[in-house]
Parts: sequence; C-alpha cells; structure tokens
Amino acid sequence: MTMSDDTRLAMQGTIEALTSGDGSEPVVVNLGPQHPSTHGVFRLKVTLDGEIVQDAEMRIGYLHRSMEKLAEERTYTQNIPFTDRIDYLAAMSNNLAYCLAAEELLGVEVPPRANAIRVMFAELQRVASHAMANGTFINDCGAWHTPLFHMFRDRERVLDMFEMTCGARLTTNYMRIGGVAFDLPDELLPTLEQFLADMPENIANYEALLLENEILHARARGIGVISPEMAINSSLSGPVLRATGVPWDLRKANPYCGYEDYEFDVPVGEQGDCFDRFLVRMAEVKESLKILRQVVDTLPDGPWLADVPLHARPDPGESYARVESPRGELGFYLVSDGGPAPYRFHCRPPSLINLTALKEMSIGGTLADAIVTLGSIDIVVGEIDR
Amino acid sequence: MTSSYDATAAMEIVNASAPGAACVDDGVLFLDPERLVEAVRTLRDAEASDLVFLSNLTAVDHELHFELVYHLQSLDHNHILQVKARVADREDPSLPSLTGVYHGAHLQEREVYDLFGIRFEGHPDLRRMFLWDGFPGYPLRKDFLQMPGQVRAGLPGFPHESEENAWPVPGSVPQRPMHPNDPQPEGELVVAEPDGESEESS
Amino acid sequence: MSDFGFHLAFWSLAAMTLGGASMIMISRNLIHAVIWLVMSMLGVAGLYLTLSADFIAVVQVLIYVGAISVLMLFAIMLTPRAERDNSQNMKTGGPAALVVILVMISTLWVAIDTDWGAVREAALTEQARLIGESLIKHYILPFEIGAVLLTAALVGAIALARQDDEDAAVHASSLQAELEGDASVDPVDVVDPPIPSDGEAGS
Amino acid sequence: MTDFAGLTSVLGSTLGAWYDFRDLNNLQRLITEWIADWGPDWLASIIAGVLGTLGILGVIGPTLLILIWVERKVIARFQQRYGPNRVGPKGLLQPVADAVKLILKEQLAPRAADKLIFFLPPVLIFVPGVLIWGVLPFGPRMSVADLNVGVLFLLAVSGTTVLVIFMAGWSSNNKYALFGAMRAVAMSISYEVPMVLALLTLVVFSGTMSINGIVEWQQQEDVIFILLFPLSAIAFFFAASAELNRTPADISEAESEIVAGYHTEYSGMRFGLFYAVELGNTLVVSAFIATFFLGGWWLWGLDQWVPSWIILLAKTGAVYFLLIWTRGTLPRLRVDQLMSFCWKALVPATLLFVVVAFVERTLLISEGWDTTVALPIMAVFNIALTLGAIMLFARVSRPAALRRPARIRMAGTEIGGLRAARQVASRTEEPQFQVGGD
Repeated sequence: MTMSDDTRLAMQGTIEALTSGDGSEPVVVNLGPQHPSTHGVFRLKVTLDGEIVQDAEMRIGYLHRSMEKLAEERTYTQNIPFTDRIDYLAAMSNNLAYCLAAEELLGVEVPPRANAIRVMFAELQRVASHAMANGTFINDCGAWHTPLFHMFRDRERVLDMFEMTCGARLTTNYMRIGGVAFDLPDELLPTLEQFLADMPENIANYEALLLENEILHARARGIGVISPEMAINSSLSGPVLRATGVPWDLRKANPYCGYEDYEFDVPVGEQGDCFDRFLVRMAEVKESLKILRQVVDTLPDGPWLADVPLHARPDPGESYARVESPRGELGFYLVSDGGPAPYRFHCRPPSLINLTALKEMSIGGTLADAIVTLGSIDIVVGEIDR
Repeated sequence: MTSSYDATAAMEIVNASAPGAACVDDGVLFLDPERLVEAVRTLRDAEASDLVFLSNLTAVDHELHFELVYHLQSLDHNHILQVKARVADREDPSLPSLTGVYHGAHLQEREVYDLFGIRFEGHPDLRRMFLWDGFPGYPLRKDFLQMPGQVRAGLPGFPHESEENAWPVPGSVPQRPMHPNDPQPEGELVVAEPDGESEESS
Repeated sequence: MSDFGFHLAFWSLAAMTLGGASMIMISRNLIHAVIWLVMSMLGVAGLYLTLSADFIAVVQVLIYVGAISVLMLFAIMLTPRAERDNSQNMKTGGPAALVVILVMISTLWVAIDTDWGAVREAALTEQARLIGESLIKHYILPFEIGAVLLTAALVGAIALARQDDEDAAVHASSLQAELEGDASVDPVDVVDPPIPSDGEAGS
Repeated sequence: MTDFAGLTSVLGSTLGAWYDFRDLNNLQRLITEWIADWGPDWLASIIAGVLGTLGILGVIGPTLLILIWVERKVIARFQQRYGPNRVGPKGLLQPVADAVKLILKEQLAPRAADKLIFFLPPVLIFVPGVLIWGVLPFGPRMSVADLNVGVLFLLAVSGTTVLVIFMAGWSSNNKYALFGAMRAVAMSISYEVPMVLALLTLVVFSGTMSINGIVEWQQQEDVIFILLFPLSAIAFFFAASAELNRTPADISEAESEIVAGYHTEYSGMRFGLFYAVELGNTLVVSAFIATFFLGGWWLWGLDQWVPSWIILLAKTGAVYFLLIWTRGTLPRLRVDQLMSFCWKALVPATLLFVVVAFVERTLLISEGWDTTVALPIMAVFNIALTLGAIMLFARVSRPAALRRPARIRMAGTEIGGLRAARQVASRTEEPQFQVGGD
C-alpha cells in the first residue's frame, strides 16, 4: 500500500486545513510583479481563503536603482535629474523637495518669481498626478478605461505645458537650486488660462459620471478602512491620511515657496475608506486650480534663478525639507560633509510609507477589495524602490 | 509654519521618566540606544511634546559609528524634533525597534536594515526589502565595494578642480561626541587612512 | 427519415454513450471522468432525439450537462485534494463490481425480455404541454411528493455540509492514521521551510 | 394609396420565389426540393442543415470582424479617442490584421497543464456559440430549426458553455485561471435562474415555448414584451450580460484582479477563438433580447416591406450598442455583490413577474378579457410594478456602508492631528460635498 508523494502531500495539506478550524486550504496568489493592477513592478502575495484575504505581504525591490548611493557620487546639481526618476508621475514635486533641501543646506534665497513658478508647476503636477491616480483607481474598480482616458486628457494638457516650458514631459528636471531652469515661455500663460477655463466643466463631467455611481459606491465605500489614530501611527500622509479626517497638509502646516500667500483649503474625508481617498483627490484638484488661478494673477516679475555657484560646497551640516507631493509627505534628508557631493542623500518616500498599513487595510476583505485598496493608496513603484 | 521643537525641553521630558536616557549636544537630542523605545514612547505620549507622527527614519554611516536619525512630528502642536541615536558596532550593529511605538517605522526600519545592515531588535518582520536574501554587503555603508588601495566610491572633487579639494579625509566628517551611555566599541576601530597604508576598517 | 440515416445516428450516438461511459471507468482523474460523463450524457440526449422525444432530449442537456455535471465538478473542487482522484487502493472494489454486474444483468434481462412494439404513429408534437398537463393533472401527488423530497434533501445537504470542528478533528485524525499507516516512506513535511534569516548575509 | 396597393401585389406575386430576399429560406428550400427530387430524403435534410449552418457561419464570421471594429470605434468615442484608424479605410481592416497576428503567434501551453483538456476548450466553446444561432428566427420561416421547445434549447445549449469554461480554467493549472473558472461557474449557475424565470414569464404569458411562437404572439397582439414585462427584460439583459462576462459583471475575467481569468494561459489563435466566441455570444444574446422583448423580426407591419432579417439585425444592433455602452461606462461589481444581487434581487423580482404573468394570462384566457383593452392596462400596471420593485430593492438592499453619505469637509484654519480632526468633524456647517446616502 504505497501512496504517491503527491497524495501524501495533499493529505498533509488536508489535515492541516481540517485542524486549522475552517476546513479549507488557503491559496497563495501572487499579484505581480507583472500584473495589470499593480501600477508597476510591485508584487503582492495574498493568501486567500476562497476570495477572502487572510494575509497580504508585499515584495518590492524590482525597480531598486540604489539612487541614494548613486547620489553620493554626484554634485548637488547633478542629483536633480535623479529626483525626477524617483516619482516619475510627480517629477516636479520631487525636484522641488530636493531643491528645497539643498537650498536649506546652502542657505540660498530664492527669488519671488521662481517661487511662484515653482508653486505653479507643483500644482499642475498635482492635477496631473491626481488625474492619473483617480483614473487608475476607477480602472482597478473594474471600469473599462473610460474615466481613465478622460482624465488622461487633462493630464496630457498639463504635460504639454511641461513640454513647452522645459522640453520634457515626464522627467522634467526643471527646478534648480535657487530657482527654476528657464523662465516661462510666452505661450505658456495663454495655454494655462485656457486649461483653467476648461477644467471646471471637465471636473463637473467626472463628478456627474462617478460621484453618484452606485457600483462605484458599492465597490469603494467601507473598503480599506483605516482609523485616523492608526493612520497617524502608521505615518501615512497625503490623501490617504486626509481621507481619515486628519487635516494635515504641509502646504498649510509648513508653507514653502510662499504657499501662505495663496488662498486654498484642505479637503478631508470622514471614514478613511477608498471612496474618501478618491473624493479627497477630486476635491484637491479643485483646490489646486484655485491656487493656479491666484498664481497666474499675481505672478511677479524678476529673476527666476538665484545666483548659485554650480560648484557649490555647502558647509558641513544637514537639512530635512518636506513638501506635500501628490502622494503625501515627500522629504529629502541631506547630510553634507563640506564636499561637492552629499555625504548622505535620503528620500522619505510617501508611496512606500503609505503601504505600511496595506496589510491591515486588506485583510478580511476580498481579493477584489485588496486591489481597490492598493489602487486607492496610489503608489509609484519608482518611489517605493528608488 | 512648523517649528523645531526645543531639544532641551524634549530632553527634560525624557529624563523625567528615564533619567539619563537623553542628552543634548549642539542643539540635537541624542537618545540612549538601550532605552530608545522607552524614551520615544515618552516623547510620543507627553502632552507637551505630542510627537505622534514618525515623519522619517533613516541612518547615516559616519564610518566610526552609525547615526540613526528620527524626525518626529507633532501634528497638533505643529513642531518637529530631530532625534538621533548612535551605534558604534560595525560588525553587528543593532538597535531596539520602534515598531512598537510607531507602526510607521515598520518599512523604514526594514529599509535601513537592508541597506545598512543595522538590526532592529523586536522588529516583527525584519527581512531584506529591496535586495534579495544573501546579497553581499550593505550598499549604503561607506565601505561598500571598497577597492584595494583605498579607491572608494564617492566624488573627490569637481571636475578640473585642483588637488587640494580632493575627497575629505575620513574622520574630518563632523563627529559629535558619542553619548556617554552608548556602548563603546570593543578594541580600537581602525579607520582607513587616505595614504592607503593601513588596513580597512571592517 | 429513412432507415440509413436513423441507423447512422443511432450507432454513432450509442458508441458515444458507451465510449464515454467506459472512459469514466478507465480514467483515474476525477475531473476527466466528469468530462467523459458529459460526453456520455450528450449521447443519451442524442438517442432521445432519434426517438423524436425532443423535449426530453433538451431537458437532458439542460439538467445533466448544464447543471448536474457542474454540480459534480463543484463537489470535486470542494473535496480536499487527497480524496479527489480515484484511489489506488480500492478496498470496496470487489463488492462494487459485483453489484454493478448484477444490476447490468438484470437491466439486460429486462431489455431483452420486453416486447418492444414499435409505434408506427407520428411523434407527438406538443410534448412539453402534454408532460406538463399530465404532471399537474394526473400525477399531482407524486409530483408534489417529489418536490418536498428534493427540498428536504436540499436542507439535509446544507446541514451535512456545515461540518463543525469536532467532525473536522475526527476526520483529520483518521486521515493522519491512514498516513501513518503508510509506512513505506517517512511522512513528508509540507510545512514551508522557515525563511532563512539573512542577518548573517553580507559583510 | 393605389400605388402602394400595386406595389403590394407585385411583392405578393414574388412571395416564395427564390429571389424574394425577404425570406432567405426560399433559396434553401429550392435547393432541398431539387435534391429531394432525385436523392433520398435524409440527404435532403442533411443538406438543408448544412446549408443553414454554412449560411450562419458565413454571416457571423465577417460580422464578428466588423463587430470588433464597431466595438472598438464606439468605445473609443466614449473615451475621446479615435480608435483603430490605420489599417485599411477607417481602420476597417484592423480586426483582420489582429486575426492574422493571432494566427501567426506561437501557441503556448503550460508544462503542468492537463494537455487534452487544455486543447479542447477553444474548439468546444464554438459549439454552443454556433448551435444557438440555429434556433434564432430571422423571419417567419427563417430559422435553421424551429423547435417547439426552442426556449429550452436555448437555455440548455447556453448552459453548456460554463462546462467548457471550467475545463479551460481548470486544465491551465494556473491560479488566476482557476479563480476565473470557479467564478464563471458560480456566476453562471446563479444567473441561469433569473434568466430562466424571465423567459418563463414570456412562455407563461404567450403560451408557447417556440421562439418563433413568441415573436408571432407579439405580432398578433401588436405589442412588444418589453412594454408588458419590463422587469423581466431588465433582468434578462443583466443576467445575459453576466453570462457573457461583460462589465459590470465580468468577474470571471476581471482584468485588474485575475489578469484574464479562465483564458489567462491561452495564447495565439486559441485566445483568439475565446475572444471571437465571446463577441459572437454577445451578438447572439443581443439578437435574442431583440427577439424576446423587442418583437424580433416584426415591426408593426414594416416587415412586409423590408426583409425581416434586416429588421432583426437593426434591433440587434440597438441592443448591442446598449451592451457596449454599459461596458464602457460602468465599473465592475464584486463577486459577492454580484451573487447577492442575483439571489436577493433578480430572482425574487423575476419570480414575482412569473406570478403576475400567470394571473394576467388567466384573466385573459379564463375571464375572456378583450386583449386590445386589457393589454395596455396590464402594461401600465406592470411598468408601475417594475418601478416600485426597483425602488423597493434600492431602499431595502443597500448595504449599511452605503447608507451614510460620503462627506468631504474643508479643514479651513484647522490644521493638525487628531484634535484638529475632531474639530473639523464636529462642524455643523454643510460639508463641501456630500454624495450617496439614502
């Protein structure tokens, strides 16, 4: 009486399943690293009991480029293009955060026009990034690309504006230590005006399509809930934190680049679920448009780049500058030893840290819920792995 | 505007419950690694400091020691405090994990473990994160991939610059005195000298 | 329809039915067996068609192919993998074969013994209506009893399927005993090996 | 008017001639009668079946290629894109190019796949897809087989698809495929129930199980069933789109969850076959919805002038457009939501309408009500009942999470942590926006 090894293994599994109490064998399913809903090379290992997620473990590092090490061998200016590649969907915000940190280290004063241009592009970047985030989120909910393509249209116009200003659409490399690389081209402001004029109607269209959609409500409400206490303790930031009701926005809390001069509001959610995150992003786009309007109206004249030596050697010391990137609190921690390159270059990646609570959010839901939750956190793998 | 929380005030809060666990040097709060968890929990729970949000956690390799840098943020008081702790042991650096105090330290400590090789005692899931298991070495250490003859990664100076601006000598990095309670490294730590005569440090 | 067409249809359908049935016996894989069963049932449905019983044929496909086989597949998928495939150690094989042979002999006897008077009338056209009417009018009591019986079976199946922990423990221990009784090889440890701690790795 | 009468007489004189394209059956009858003159009758019936099948295959093959183009163009319109516009005029040859590409691609099979069962499904799935066309009446006498149990045949044949899907998913030895297959099976046997009940309403009310009989009943009574039983039509539409794996019910090949579901492991033309059958099934289901609920080939006398099959195709196109529209607009439901929607909403609702149909039928037959008066009254009553049922369902079955509205408030000057959060949340003023809720 001999059993095959397969039979023996299977029997062992059955015994384990029976003694574990629920009488069924869990299935481990790999989502990624190449999977339509993982937004990059991100791998999520979920253990499923039927469709219910029992455990979710993420495996990352597929896009690790060791930027923090590379940056230690390049001068402060040479490091700016790296920051584009960290979060390639919000390159402007990354440029900005790094330049702020470097300026703090070098003690550079930024001219007012540069500050206004920086705010303009940071907010345009937020509009583009949130368009991408919300579009892919609806896609993760199972829509057949329609909202995504509509939102891509807006993003496309923003990227066109980036292109006419600095020649690049995605990895812009536009900010410089002490200002921005180029002044605004003549055709930018009319394009921006047209964009600002068109956006309210577009947003109204999205809201008509999505906000009262019963299926979207059924898919996103009460899913991936996290309490404000847990969110703060898990260092979540950005729309994920604000959706729980915590009004924490670095543009208000720690204004940089003259954000204190602009009137805008911080939308917060109530229940901390996926739908609130979606709504917060929708509302933030409107606030960004408000800021853009004010920037265009009050754009000062003058130089757009402070006089910073290209071969700058900051004094030994350290700096930690943070901005509110579309994904949350994006910080750069630089240590200088007086040399031409940073002694230590560290990026505080909101995408990575927002994933801390992914396991807690997805356990107990279904596989489909886990994917919606992942979509609502809005990760960029370049920033997770760096 | 986020203000910097006064390090001295923080030191007093910590030392009130755990005497000697904190000291201030040059405006920076240093914590005793042995009592790090207790001290940080005190800072988090005290009404005056209220540092509930772990904004950033990273490490810096200062060659003689590792410096752990924590940026703690109070959301309601809107102030931020930079806290540091030092580990001198290069062979097997270890530090208590903050995951019990801040859940947000979970992935950041894994990252530091992965890239610096600093173990965090009490971390529930301390594995390499970006690099695969068995990857040789810890890339963000300064001596990673150090070549014979002391050729090392780094930028000695700007291109076309004179010799005098070469890479600063190790040890000229600003070194703050270690905390008196820090465990002292056993034996003498040999530091790489620029002339390429002595042995490597580890 | 002439005799040739009829014979062609009959013999090919009969071959399909019996071939499928014998493949069920041969295949070790239970899922394969269900697929062969479906083929056999489709053959039976075809045979009904040759008898001009199109209502019965369609119902055969609807219920046996569309529903019963899917139900069987579900049952197989819900069974733990160890008990899924045709076991190699058939303890009850002998008695089962005996019972099957007896049933087959008696069926054949009935089939040969019966005087199959061929009906020369045209086939009924409105079979569905006739069957429905006779079920509702003449055979209402058996029909209803059947319905109640099926409902009871449904409830019973649910009650049986809700296996509580004690049953699971008993089941597990019996499986364990069977596994330990199999002394040919040492029990395989299926617990995943612990992830090696990599603290030692590297410099 | 006289001209019209003349035209009618001209058309009437050609009725039944082979060149009368209002009924393509005439052509086939001509051929079979010719064969019957010299050959055995079984040959004639076989030839008739082969001709019908060839006709159907010859029509649906090119139609599928055009449909792929149509669907992509329409979806592109929804999404503010151009859609295919490079290959051939207006991109019309794009599906051909795709098909050629799929045929030329390597066909992979996983090493651990159950080879025989893995290779069969792409072929087998064609069988029900083509068989269903056989009972579709394109005109009064225009169907390959006008069965008197046509409705049952339709359900039986379409029910076998699920078996093939299961074979595909199981034999791939891939977890995504298995999940897809299990979801497809669970969903299919669930949605079969409201589908059957919705059709039972029509069968009970019209008193026939022949599909052509149902169309002829609608023609006789001058009414289409969507007016009489709107809820059955909606339920049938939704159940059919669930069986077709189309959004909002495409859980068995949910792209964002389980990659491609049961056909994840199929490549090349094997995938192409699945894809083609899916489109073909969509078309045939649209045709059946048009037949059952929109009057099929009949359109208030227009079928005297226009070939009936053109009328049917036009109605089919309208339903097909509706299916594309829902696909392009709606997100996907979750598995459990889809199941509970079936069992808690569609099944009771369709069951209610079976009872309603039974009562109304009894009133018409036993009480001898005049149909010209009674049918409009019943239609109004049934439409009101449908609206009531939908509203009742919307109120009763809403999950608790959806009853609270989602609110977005503005923080204003309150910036901070938990304390600020509590202050923002306790504000009494109107939130910035509020969506959902009862």
